[in-house]
Amino acid sequence: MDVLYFAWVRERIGLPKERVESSAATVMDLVHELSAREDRYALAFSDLTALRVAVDQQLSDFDAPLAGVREIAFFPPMTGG
Amino acid sequence: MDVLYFAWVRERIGLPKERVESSAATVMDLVHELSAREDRYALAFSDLTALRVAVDQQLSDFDAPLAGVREIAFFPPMTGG
Amino acid sequence: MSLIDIRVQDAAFDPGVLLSAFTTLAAQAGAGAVVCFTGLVRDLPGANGGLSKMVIEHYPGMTESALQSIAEEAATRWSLGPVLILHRYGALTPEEPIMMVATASAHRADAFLAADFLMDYLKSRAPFWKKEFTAEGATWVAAKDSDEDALSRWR
Amino acid sequence: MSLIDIRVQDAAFDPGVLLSAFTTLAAQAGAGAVVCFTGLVRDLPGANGGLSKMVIEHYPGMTESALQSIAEEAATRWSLGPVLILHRYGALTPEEPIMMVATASAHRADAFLAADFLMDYLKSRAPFWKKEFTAEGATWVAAKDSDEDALSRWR
Repeated sequence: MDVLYFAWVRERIGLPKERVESSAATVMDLVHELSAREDRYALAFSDLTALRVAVDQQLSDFDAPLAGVREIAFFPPMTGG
Repeated sequence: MDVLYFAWVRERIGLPKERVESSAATVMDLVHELSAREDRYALAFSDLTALRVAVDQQLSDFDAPLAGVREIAFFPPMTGG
Repeated sequence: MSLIDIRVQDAAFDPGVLLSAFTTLAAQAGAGAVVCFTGLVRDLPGANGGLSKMVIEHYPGMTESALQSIAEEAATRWSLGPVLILHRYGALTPEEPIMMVATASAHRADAFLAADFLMDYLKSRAPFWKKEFTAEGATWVAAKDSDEDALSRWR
Repeated sequence: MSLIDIRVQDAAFDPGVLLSAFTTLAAQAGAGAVVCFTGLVRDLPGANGGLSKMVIEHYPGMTESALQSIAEEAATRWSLGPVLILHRYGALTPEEPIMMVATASAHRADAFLAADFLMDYLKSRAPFWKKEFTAEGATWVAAKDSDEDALSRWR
């Protein structure tokens, strides 16, 4: 699936988008998988209360299942308006 | 003092403004004085709950004193906006 | 800072032209939020042939001071940048703008509350009266109890 | 009837030009009330030399659908004429308009509530992020708890 990062999450991880092959069952499983990869991921995901997640472009939760999902995005709380 | 009429009050009384010499102590006294003059006044003032009054261009009450007042206006509730 | 602009006029106006100028002024005053309300003449679908015109009567002299007082009251309740109130009188046709209020503030809550307040007070406290003309005749628009009730929100 | 117009753009815009066109559309749809909110970039008086620019990042694809959903939700809650939401992304300077919402309805209460609702949801549910640049560096604007709390008004 495609994993997207925005705002400071993008800056900490160092890229806006990547293709990830994963058999993670939920968003949280994917977060653990990525955090185990490299420090920059662990740092970006260190405080999940400061993060939001969208699954296939819909705001979602960290316990959302990933079966059939094509795109997942991590970002801080929105500040538009 | 000058007495002004607006909207349907003006139409019932048949004029927008007139000079009235009166020793009425309050707005209510003036209303009684005018109503006693002619039917068109009595008709216009028949339901005071449907009327508003401004004394020297400030919204006021029917028991307001008239000493020193230069202009008094009678009209229905406002419908601007 | 509070810059109050009150206009009572016969002439038609374009709300957009006013908003462009107001937004520039608000931005220069450091505002982050601008709220603008525009009232339009609605047609009367029930009446034969609809509304041919609306005529607005007002009380020259008192109108301007009443609008000024309402704007000043808003400026004491909320932290505002510029405030604009424009209201037409005379003959209007359906779909024409009747009036507009615009407020500006650092944050959106103050600008929204102030505009809402201005509208509620303007409706029941500014000396304007509307008369509607149709093929069947002319009728003075009656004040609504709900307009008077709306003022209780602000006490 | 509900005509929803969603725009996400890099280009600057004049709120007045949009309001003119929106008001015409609203009038034709029979609206009597138009409410318009504009957000402006505020300078940062505390920072050395102030704010040099603001950069807004967004999530293409999701942004448009999130704004569309928020507008549709408003149209189910209130009886609305046209609805417009415009939000910029990219680099902006102080005093520039960031975004605008406009709502129209037969009566003012619906138009005010819908605009207020759109702003509250847009703030916390549309994927935009602001970064402020000053002589001292760049900082991502932090979301306010009050913005999240504001949503509870609508539940």
